[in-house]
Amino acid sequence: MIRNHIKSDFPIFSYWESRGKPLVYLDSAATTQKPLRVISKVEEYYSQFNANVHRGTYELSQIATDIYEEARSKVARFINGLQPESVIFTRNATESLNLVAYAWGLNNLKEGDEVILSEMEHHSNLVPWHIIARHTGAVLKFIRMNHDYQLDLDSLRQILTAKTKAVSVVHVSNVLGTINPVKEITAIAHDAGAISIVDGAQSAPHIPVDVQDIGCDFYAFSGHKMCGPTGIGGLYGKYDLLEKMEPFLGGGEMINEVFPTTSNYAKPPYKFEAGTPNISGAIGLQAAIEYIEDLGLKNIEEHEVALGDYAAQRLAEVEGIRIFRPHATGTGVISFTIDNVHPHDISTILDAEGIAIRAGHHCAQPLMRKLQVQSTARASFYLYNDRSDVETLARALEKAVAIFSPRKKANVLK
Amino acid sequence: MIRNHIKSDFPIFSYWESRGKPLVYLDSAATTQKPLRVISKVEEYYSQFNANVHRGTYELSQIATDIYEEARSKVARFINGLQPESVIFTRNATESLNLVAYAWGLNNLKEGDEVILSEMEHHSNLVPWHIIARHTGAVLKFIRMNHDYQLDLDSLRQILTAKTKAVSVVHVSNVLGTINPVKEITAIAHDAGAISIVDGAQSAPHIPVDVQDIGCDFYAFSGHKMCGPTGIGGLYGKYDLLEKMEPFLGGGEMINEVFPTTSNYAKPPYKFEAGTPNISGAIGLQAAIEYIEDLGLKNIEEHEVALGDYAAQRLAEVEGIRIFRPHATGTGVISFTIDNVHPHDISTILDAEGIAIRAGHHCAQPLMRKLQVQSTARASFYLYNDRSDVETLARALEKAVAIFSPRKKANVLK
Amino acid sequence: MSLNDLFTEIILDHYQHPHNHGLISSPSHFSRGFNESCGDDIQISLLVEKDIIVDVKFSGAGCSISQASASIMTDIVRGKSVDQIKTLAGKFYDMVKGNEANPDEDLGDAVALQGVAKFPVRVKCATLAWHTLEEALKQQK
Amino acid sequence: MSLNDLFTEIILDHYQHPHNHGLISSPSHFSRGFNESCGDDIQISLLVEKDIIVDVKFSGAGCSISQASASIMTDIVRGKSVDQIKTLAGKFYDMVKGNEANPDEDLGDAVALQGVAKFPVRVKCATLAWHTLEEALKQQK
Ligand SMILES: Cc1ncc(COP(=O)(O)O)c(C=O)c1O
Ligand SMILES: Cc1ncc(COP(=O)(O)O)c(C=O)c1O
Repeated sequence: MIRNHIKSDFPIFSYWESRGKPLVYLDSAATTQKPLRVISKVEEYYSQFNANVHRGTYELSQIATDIYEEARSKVARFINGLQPESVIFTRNATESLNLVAYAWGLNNLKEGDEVILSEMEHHSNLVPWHIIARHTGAVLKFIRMNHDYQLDLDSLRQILTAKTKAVSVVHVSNVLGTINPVKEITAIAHDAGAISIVDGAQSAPHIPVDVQDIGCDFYAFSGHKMCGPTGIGGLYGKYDLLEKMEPFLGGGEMINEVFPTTSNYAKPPYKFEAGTPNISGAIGLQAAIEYIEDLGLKNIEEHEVALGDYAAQRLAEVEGIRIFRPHATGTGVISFTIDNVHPHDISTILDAEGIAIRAGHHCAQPLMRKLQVQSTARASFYLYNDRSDVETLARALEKAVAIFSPRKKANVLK
Repeated sequence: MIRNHIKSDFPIFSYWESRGKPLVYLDSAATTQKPLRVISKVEEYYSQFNANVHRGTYELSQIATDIYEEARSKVARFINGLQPESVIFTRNATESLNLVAYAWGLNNLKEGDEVILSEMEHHSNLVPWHIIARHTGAVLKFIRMNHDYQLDLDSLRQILTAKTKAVSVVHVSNVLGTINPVKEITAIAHDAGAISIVDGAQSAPHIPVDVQDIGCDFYAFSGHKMCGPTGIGGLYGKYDLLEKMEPFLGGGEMINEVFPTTSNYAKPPYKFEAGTPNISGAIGLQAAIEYIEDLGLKNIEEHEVALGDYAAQRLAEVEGIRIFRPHATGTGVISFTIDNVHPHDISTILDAEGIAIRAGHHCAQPLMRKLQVQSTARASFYLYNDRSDVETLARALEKAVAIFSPRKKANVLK
Repeated sequence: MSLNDLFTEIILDHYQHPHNHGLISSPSHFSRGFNESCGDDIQISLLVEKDIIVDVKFSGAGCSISQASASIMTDIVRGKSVDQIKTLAGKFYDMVKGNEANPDEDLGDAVALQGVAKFPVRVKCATLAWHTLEEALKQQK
Repeated sequence: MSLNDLFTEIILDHYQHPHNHGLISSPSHFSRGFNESCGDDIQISLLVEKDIIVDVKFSGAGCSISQASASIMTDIVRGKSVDQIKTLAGKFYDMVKGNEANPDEDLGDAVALQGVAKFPVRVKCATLAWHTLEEALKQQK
């Protein structure tokens, strides 16, 4: 159970409340709001301990280094990574996936090799592979999605060949909320001698994640989607794989010896963290994880699924609505369209009521084509949402329908 | 002139003062301290306007987008870039330089092409080129440094050939403080048909910079070295060049249309900003620039040069000291060694007095070899330092000498 | 901000019953425009003779504002010269960005989009058709 | 923290007049260790016979702590078995990290480095020689 009045942990809600425009924030799949605890931690860092990390030879720098490395350990424990050194700090899930595509892909893929993705990927797990495929001549293939918006593992087995070098899939879909069986997918990939990459941008914030149990080789996520600051994300990688890999970005921190025309590299994770990292971001992320853990990820998941189920049921009453949500594994993400009311117009009408939802392709254009829509509206719930938010949403949607139905319009607009 | 009591703008100084351990912070070339104004701006963003940018279809997201884009305009004006769209937000100068090396280099360099760097580069402007040279077969060459720690432009003219495709040099050396004639270097590069890249990590914070006057094609810098947050930096690029370039990281925001196996890209700067950016970082950077501009960059520069000159003179009195600082263009960076006292030991002795300096290779190992030292100690001054900091430094150095000189030791250790 | 100012009768009418919808079979000019942020997609085909737009059609998909704006635009620009269109587009941008409180009467039905000025997130939707038209005119076919 | 605890007479002595400095001409084991953060560089060459260190030398450059620690280490480990060295190294790490208030007497002169525990930034300097020694013993030559 998530405690009542949890919104009061998040200053942004009181800010808008006090201005008479209460915020019904239903766009947490895009980015989440930040609890005071996270904001204060960042402030504390800059006001007390700010210094560059690792290279310092004085106490302040040692303190900064210690708290930065403590954040790394926290992240590793959060996803049950074997050791802190298997966690690389990045800007966001997108950079994490690019790191794998470039550092692993550019050096391990050759012409004709195959990388398998799925039909429900976010652009962040598509475009990096387009780039690497162009450079290496590798071929991309796709796991199909079935009618309940689930990945069809038979289709994965069918397209796997001896040339398959990697299988990279989204853990939880940002459009459908589908939770994919990444443990099974990883096992299938490994059986075929391919590595397994998981885009965890929508799982780390919402469900308990255990990378050792999944068994994947890489797992990517973003801090800003889990109550943390912007500009910080992570990549978990199996340590021996990280050790064997070429680096990605070159620069300070990631080297051992540098000569004019060659260099050799530090050990992971430093090998992959070139330049001054987002120190305050890492520290804020630790505070965010502590906040989430205090609430309990199981509780958060239950809370969101319950809200999602309730919303699916309540929204089904809206005239002309079509909901894209799997029956089998629904979560707190609801994408939908309404006949004759474009998602962008829905969003504007909701916005006028203080409700923030997203309308668009959600960085998943191939999935949109598969769903045969140009865009959808999406409400995504997080730990700070409650049933009254769902009610407000449903009523506003009814208003949207009325506005676009000339017969009813006169009655709703004031 | 920098006003008195400026340290009170920076909460970290009062924090340590109030704990009876005043902080003499002389490591601003590594990272600078943050004024309250910057810290508060970040806090305000999270407490009032936090939302994802660009993709939002509601008011809050529009506000976030507007302030994020306003930060971009501010950065562009700060370095006199022609248009906001020529500024790409990155994590730091290191990522900016890697962006150029990968996105421009990987697609424009071929076997035997040449890239010219200099003997005083930071690893961030060396290692990315090592990586790209390995992938493309390009060759790296180096502008020589003369005895006053200045780049020898004749040596540049000598090594330039028809195969030279890029000249990439540091604007202000982080070890020597040398201000390199990047305008002249750019002109020479352009005459030879090569592009010009400037590593501005140590110039943007300290001297007025005008990228149009310099004429360079790319200019890289870090926010955390100029009073801004960690995790934010920038790359200025000439717009037409950015337009012609392939992207770097792939993902959300940077695309136009995505199909399963291909994609086409948005216009710059978005083409180069994949995934959710460091929004609060950009906003904090804007506040930092406003802070710096209020003081005036000319004033900051004069202040630092005066401190540097004073320090060079005062430190020359220390027994066995060797100072690595050009006569021609000294700034607020002083690297030095002391006979028989290793830089790391100097740093520890200073640390015991609350003085933070850096000891090591300063991410410039090839330069260290050129100087025939393994490491140096470095004091770097910024706008919040004053002559009393120099005094404290000089006295502590004398103590260090005494500790390592058995004859004197007894008298200094309490 | 009131939704009434945005979703006017005229807008809804053009959205639900767009004018000049489709493609000209042998256009002299053509362009396609996207709004990455919301997925709007508009194709504009033109027949220009002696600097005068003699025919114009649009197709594509998108929100009410983008589609209605395209529909209204096709009505307005027919018969106008290329130069007149430049001026008109400028006036239109000024109006929807709220730079001009009293829209020019040349804008005709397009004044129905005046309310967009109060909805900054929708400005891009309203201007897409006009930007695409201007792009088409730049591209000699 | 007092500098007296760090820069003891013994440390300064070993730093200024290191023992066993140089390279063994035909070592059975060799390793080179770096401290990226401060540039310390230590090379250790060993002659191991029947599991006993019969000769050991170090060279390289670095701060007083890293060099004195290496010098002291070479004194201590000569004549010890590979197993004994493992135990000793562990005791040394415990001491300089402050995990052990009463250092083992087997550490001999190395107890002069006890003060490092109060200077966390210098722990790496003190342990470099020992880590490099352990690396060398792992690498069969
Ligand atoms: C000259 C120079 N270039 C590049 C960098 C890299 O900066 P960052 O670590 O912020 O990427 C630095 C700072 O360390 C520098 O001094
Ligand atoms: C499934 C998924 N993958 C990747 C991303 C990219 O995240 P970010 O923009 O933080 O890099 C997102 C979020 O937009 C997402 O939902």
